[in-house]
Amino acid sequence: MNPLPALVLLPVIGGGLAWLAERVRPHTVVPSRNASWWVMLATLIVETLLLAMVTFNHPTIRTGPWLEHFSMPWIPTMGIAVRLDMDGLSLSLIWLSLLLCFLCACLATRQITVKAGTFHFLFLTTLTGIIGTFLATDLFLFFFFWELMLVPMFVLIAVWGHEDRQRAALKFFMFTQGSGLLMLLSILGLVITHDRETGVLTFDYFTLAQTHLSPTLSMLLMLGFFIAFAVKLPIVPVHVWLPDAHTQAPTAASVLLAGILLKTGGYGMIRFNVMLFPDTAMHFAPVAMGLGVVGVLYGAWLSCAQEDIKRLIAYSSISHMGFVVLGIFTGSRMGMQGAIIQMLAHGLSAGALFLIAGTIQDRLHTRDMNRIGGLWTAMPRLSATGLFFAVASLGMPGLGNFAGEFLVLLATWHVSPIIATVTTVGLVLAAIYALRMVNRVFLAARREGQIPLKDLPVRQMAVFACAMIFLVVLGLHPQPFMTFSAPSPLSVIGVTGQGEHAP
Amino acid sequence: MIGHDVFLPTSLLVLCVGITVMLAATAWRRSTSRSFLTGMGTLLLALVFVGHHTGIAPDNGDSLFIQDQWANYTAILIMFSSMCILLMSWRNDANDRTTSLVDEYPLLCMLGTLGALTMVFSANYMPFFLGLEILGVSLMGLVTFRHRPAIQGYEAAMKYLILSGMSSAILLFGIGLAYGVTGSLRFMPPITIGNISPALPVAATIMILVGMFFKLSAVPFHMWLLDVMEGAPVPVAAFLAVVSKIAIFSSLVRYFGTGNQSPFLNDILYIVIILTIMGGNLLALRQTSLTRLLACSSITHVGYLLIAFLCPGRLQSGAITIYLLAYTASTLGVFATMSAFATSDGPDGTVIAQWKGLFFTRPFLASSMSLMLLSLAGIPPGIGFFAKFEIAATGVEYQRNLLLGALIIGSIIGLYYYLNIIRVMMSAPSLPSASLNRHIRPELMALVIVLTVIVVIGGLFPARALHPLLPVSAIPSDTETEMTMR
Amino acid sequence: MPVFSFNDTLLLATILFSVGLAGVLIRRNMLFMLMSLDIMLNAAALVFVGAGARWHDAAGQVMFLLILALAAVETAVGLAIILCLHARGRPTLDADTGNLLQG
Amino acid sequence: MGEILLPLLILSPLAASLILFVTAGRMSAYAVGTVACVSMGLSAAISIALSILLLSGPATGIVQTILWPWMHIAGFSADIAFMLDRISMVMILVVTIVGLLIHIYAASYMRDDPGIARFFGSMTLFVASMLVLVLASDLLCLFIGWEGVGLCSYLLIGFWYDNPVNTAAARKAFYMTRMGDAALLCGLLLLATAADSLHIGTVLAAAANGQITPTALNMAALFILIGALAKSAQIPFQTWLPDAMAGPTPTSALIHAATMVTAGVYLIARLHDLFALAVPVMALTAVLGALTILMGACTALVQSDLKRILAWSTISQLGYMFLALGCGVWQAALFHLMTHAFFKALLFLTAGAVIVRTHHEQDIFRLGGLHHTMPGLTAAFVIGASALAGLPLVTAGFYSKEMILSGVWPAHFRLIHELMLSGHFLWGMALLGAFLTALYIFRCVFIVFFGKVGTTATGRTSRLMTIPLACLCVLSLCGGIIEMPTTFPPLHLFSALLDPEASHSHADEPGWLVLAGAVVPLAGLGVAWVLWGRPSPVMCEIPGQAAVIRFARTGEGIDVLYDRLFVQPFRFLTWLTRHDILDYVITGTGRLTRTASTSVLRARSDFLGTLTLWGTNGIRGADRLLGQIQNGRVRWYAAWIAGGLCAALAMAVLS
Repeated sequence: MNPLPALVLLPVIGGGLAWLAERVRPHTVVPSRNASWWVMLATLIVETLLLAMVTFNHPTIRTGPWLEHFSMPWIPTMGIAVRLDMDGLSLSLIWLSLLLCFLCACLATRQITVKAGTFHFLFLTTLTGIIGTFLATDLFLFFFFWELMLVPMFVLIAVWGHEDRQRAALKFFMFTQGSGLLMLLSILGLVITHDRETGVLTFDYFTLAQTHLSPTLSMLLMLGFFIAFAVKLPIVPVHVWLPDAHTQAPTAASVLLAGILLKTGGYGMIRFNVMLFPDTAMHFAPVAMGLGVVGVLYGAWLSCAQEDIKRLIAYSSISHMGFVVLGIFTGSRMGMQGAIIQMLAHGLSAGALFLIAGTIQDRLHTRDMNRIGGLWTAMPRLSATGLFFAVASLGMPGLGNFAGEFLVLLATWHVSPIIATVTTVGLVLAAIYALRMVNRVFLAARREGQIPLKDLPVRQMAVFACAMIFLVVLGLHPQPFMTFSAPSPLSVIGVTGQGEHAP
Repeated sequence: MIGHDVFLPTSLLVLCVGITVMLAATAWRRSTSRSFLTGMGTLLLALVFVGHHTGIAPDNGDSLFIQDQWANYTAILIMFSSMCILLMSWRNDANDRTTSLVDEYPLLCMLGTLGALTMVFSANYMPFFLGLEILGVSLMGLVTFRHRPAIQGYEAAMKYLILSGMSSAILLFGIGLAYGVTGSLRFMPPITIGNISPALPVAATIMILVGMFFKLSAVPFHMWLLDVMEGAPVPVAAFLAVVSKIAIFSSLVRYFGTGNQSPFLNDILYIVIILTIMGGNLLALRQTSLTRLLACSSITHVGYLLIAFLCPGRLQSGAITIYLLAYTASTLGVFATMSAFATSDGPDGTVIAQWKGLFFTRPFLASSMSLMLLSLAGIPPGIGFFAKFEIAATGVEYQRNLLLGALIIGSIIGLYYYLNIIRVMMSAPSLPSASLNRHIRPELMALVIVLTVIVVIGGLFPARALHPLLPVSAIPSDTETEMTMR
Repeated sequence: MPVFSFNDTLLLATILFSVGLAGVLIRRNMLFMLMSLDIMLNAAALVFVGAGARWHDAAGQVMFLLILALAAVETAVGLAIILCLHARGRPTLDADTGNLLQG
Repeated sequence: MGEILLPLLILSPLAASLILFVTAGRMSAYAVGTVACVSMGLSAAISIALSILLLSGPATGIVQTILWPWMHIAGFSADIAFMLDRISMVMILVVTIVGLLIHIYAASYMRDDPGIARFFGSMTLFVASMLVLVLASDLLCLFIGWEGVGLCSYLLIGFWYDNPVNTAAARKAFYMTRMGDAALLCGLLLLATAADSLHIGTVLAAAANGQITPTALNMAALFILIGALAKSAQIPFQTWLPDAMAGPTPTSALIHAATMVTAGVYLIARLHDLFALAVPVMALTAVLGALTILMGACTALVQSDLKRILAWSTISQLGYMFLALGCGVWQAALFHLMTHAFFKALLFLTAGAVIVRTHHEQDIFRLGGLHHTMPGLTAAFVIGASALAGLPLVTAGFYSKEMILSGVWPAHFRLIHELMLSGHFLWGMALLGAFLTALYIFRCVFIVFFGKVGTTATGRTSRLMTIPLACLCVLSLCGGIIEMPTTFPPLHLFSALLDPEASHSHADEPGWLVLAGAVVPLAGLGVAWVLWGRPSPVMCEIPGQAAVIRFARTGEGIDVLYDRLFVQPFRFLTWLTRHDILDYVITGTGRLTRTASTSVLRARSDFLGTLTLWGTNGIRGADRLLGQIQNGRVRWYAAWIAGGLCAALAMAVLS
């Protein structure tokens, strides 16, 4: 039995059950008796077990770099099939997703009291969309999931978000969906070109990778993909949805957005820009790298001027994602690996920071740093955790972000020392914004009239500790992750045939 | 050239009989619900008989009617929609039943359906014209059924009457020209022969096209739709948006065929499509009334459909088929939800602001409404997603770049106003109204559920709806031989 | 043999059609608009008659009859609606004033 | 054996740090202190054991352990690997032993602070990071420690975060060092690109066999130098260190005097082979070092805050080390590093004890005459001051400073063809610095411990605090005799330790050099005594007194002369450095950044807002237009239909 479809479908089924559970047993005042929450937790656990099964079924790489393959006809007349493939990259990103979902489940979603069942349903549906995006190797299916994950996220933001949620949600949806349409055109263009060339109408990733394209057409198609991913990632000129969405979203949704949703952009860039159009991507690389640097600096720069914690973190995400673009488009394996590590590490650090911001907001009912301060006395554990993740996000060596950033910078240095030097300025700015946050939130003198606060309970600390350990491992021992997620993306073209025939 | 055959699709026959029975019943003893039930029964029967016909079609294609897969498909869609609309209006509180009986209402609905079916099955200008007018005149009657505020219904009907009369005149003039040029009433574009100046058939085609555009409400001819739909009762608006559009689109495809259009048509279609998509979307942005917004949305969707119409190719047939299905199901879904929302004393759901906070007070309705709207906007998991995907695919295959641009921009604008409704539903409810927890009428509940299921299942497994149903060419290829014979 | 050639008929029909169209566009009284509509429809009917004569075909005449019926129906329904409008309180027959549906 | 001990050495303080952070204030102050001290004692013991192990081996032997591969990828590889050679041996001994003493001291000093767990957690984490820095055999691995110590420094400077001044100082320190770190990272990237690895041995070998182009080599050296300058608070990065005194005194002693700030020195010493190939950078190092000596000393001369005097003194002393490094005598730099760690730790700890007993009074003019109430501390401070001043023969500072001076004298740099920078000139500057050093530190001694009685001191210095002080006194006095000047009996233990093969005789060195080095501090001491030390109370620089009265009362005028000659220019200089231009630049840049980014934000939102507004207006206009078109009039609609028909007809027929 192939685990991939189960992997994709499980969250949404679990979500449905969670929704039903809430209908059957409506929410009570006691959070621990929140039935839908338990269902969600159970779903996540089963999903994790399943994923663990997949992971440990493959101690050695069996057939090519693709670990699992699943194919089932869907719309035969269009050559569309449910094609799911898993390689190390998708596997590691799915692990990241699950880890963050656990973080959310333990720390954030339990506080939801309004329509908890629906919340969990939507949350898990988003997860389905994300996992599907990571696994799909049929371009239509990929697009399907790509769009699918927006809807529940939109609802999550629009219903459970903060004060200005609806505008933010609308902005988020419009930007990502609009750019998605461009990607749709690119997909179709590629498919039709392939059809004209060979007479075979198919959306299969591996088959399409062999299409011969004229340089102009190739550039156009790649740009379509690129813009969609750039919006999702986001890259600077098209990032404007992100601060609003991240700021206004409920905590769990912020985590999901920053932690995983952005990664789908990076994933897409690796798999569908660089892999599908390698030559064109190289031609385009200078522009993309330029955008990456601008993203790094601009995000960090603006992050320095924010008063709202979540907004600050959101801008820092832009900065970090700039590194990802930079790494991906250096064209070397090193840069790619750096980008992947950076994505994993950023998912953890930004996700955890959003959780901390959410916790603070739960207790203080504000995100304004001018009105928060001196939390260390009241909440030493929370503050220490916050410090840890802030430090991680400023690129402390030994933590995951540094490993990624260093590899990216090194790869960039190979390409252009000047760009790399300019980018290091981003690191200085990162120190400024991260420490600014730490100083204002945790270390400043206590504000007047602050209500007495409760520190994080030990259980939640344990969850955070988990993330910390992952970050440290990622920072000090990234080698397994690198070998793990490395081979598949770069040898796509070579193993095309094998991918199809894999059991 | 009317052959002396009795080739007739059985559905038409069934409908005629049913309508006669209903008429007779009206004369005998008036009862609204019996009328509704008879109508539903007739439609069901007609649905059952949809593949059948009486008599034999003449070999030369000179019959009044034609029955092929395309006709059957659209007929099914039309009859299904009519049933849904009948269901919606059955106990519609907007129809004020305290003052008078409304047993004409189902009768008019049935007549309209008959007209639509006649158009769909017609292979000759004559039944086409008859069907068009039966549909049009019954709609005039139907539009006036709005009782609260009544005057708007009459105004809408008046507007519809004058404008549709005008468009009918244009259409008829075009048909007359075509007849004058070719001497045949066969349902196909006229082709120049003999010594008549080539401008005549062109003018004829254009006039027929304009007539059809009017009914389709493509953009410069669209204005009536908004007013008429707003003035009409909600189910009648659905009728306007779905049944009449499917019928006329089906005829359009049959008339012009699926091949390459002649260049002058191409240009006009190009312009009209762009105008339609942009105009419909921009117009929708300023609407506060949900029915008007849906009217704009239906204008836009016609634009999308026309893209597929203009891009002949392997994908065209599937695209049109699935798009029609998607459009029908989603639009009907929206209207069904609106009907379910309406109360006899409270808001009738035609103003967007009335939907505020629905997500909290009546989550089921809000969810299904959101799903339908998302499907209309072309977002998974609704069927509209795949439909739009197919439309885009046809455009890409034929490299209609300008149209694709319009499609993209239109979709983004469209996304905004569809999402805006969802946003309104998700904002916190303004007043904790006690009357909001009414239960929904069971038949509407069932209808909404069925449509939701169709939309979702169709979105997830669209393969079945992708059969190539379109007529390969409007009339079989013996056209030319016949022309030369003459 | 027809006395008038098809082209002459067509010319006449076009003129009639234009007159009708102009009537619809210019007249503000709804009754006159209905009448102008009838003129337009009749122009179309005339084309059918002429064409039927040209091709010696009965179909044109059939169409003419159908169009006549349509014109009658339109007028009838139109008048009924105007009556209703009047009954519901629309003061004038002016098509331009008192429109509630717009925007 | 060594392979196991090496990670343990780091693990010990790291584990303590983890324990302290995880328990987060649930342990009693006593337990916290115990954990920290035990872990430090453990690592001190391990480092001594390791040193013995290393010394018992062959002269060039090293202890090396590769824990695990860090990043191995095409074109680059790095390992988490540690290496103990003689250079790092010196450092780990300094770090662990001085660290242990300071921890013991701090256990008493911080006993009553509610945040003691956080304090010791940061301190032990600092030691762990420092050890990583010192032991790393891979530059990237070193960078972990490099940034780690910066972080701990940040945490400790801002330890008392209730006062915004402290957190501001902490951030300033971190930002400035972070700039250096970015430069260092660039240097590392350059080296990694050239050598495909950052393993120190590999890099040095690559540099030696010409694998790296001279330009790249110079650039890399320059980048690394910037990093080191920032970490060691040299010109032009010196401003953060005095502010860093906002932290608890043990922190100042450990981090901002004894160990962390010397990381830059250590890094360059470690890469001395690479720097030796980059002559311009070496010259730059030397010149900056010499300038820093003078600048630091002059500034220290006019400070009134006890800890700030010591901070400036640290900057100045680090300048000596950079001077030595620049002149290629890195052994001397390391030697001075070691002795400096001893006596500066001693000075700071003593100052801390003084400050505690005088109720946190740090202004030297409000202290005074303390030798009555605290003779022990006075003795300790005087010992430290003597060592700092380098009083001949009896103090450790003398030997190390002498080694530097004798190393600087013969140095010369051929920068361009004609332009030569002679070591003699630098030597002169260093000597002047030595004079000033003695001057300012004994000014401090005389004002604080002798002279008019200022504040009243209470309490007793606890036993736990005195033990480290005593140990450090001993070290400050005797720590230098392992390396003698050339003219003395040829005892060159330290040089031999570091660089066994090199010869240590400076035959061409004139004999009076040593003499000069010995006399100048004494002169400084004398002048200081003349100015501040004599039992007349007016000689204490009392602000607000008329110059005439002062002149009359002192009867000497040297004060005035001194004021004119030194104080005014130096006050100006101090003024410059206090309200530092760079400080301005930094804060200004910070503010500019804030302002600019705010304004960019505003501008952006304005710009985008305007754009959006236009767009919205356009759409709204179109919308209104559409609304006007859609005016509800049948005739108008009909006109559109007719118009559309005509247009279509025209198009079709005319085309």
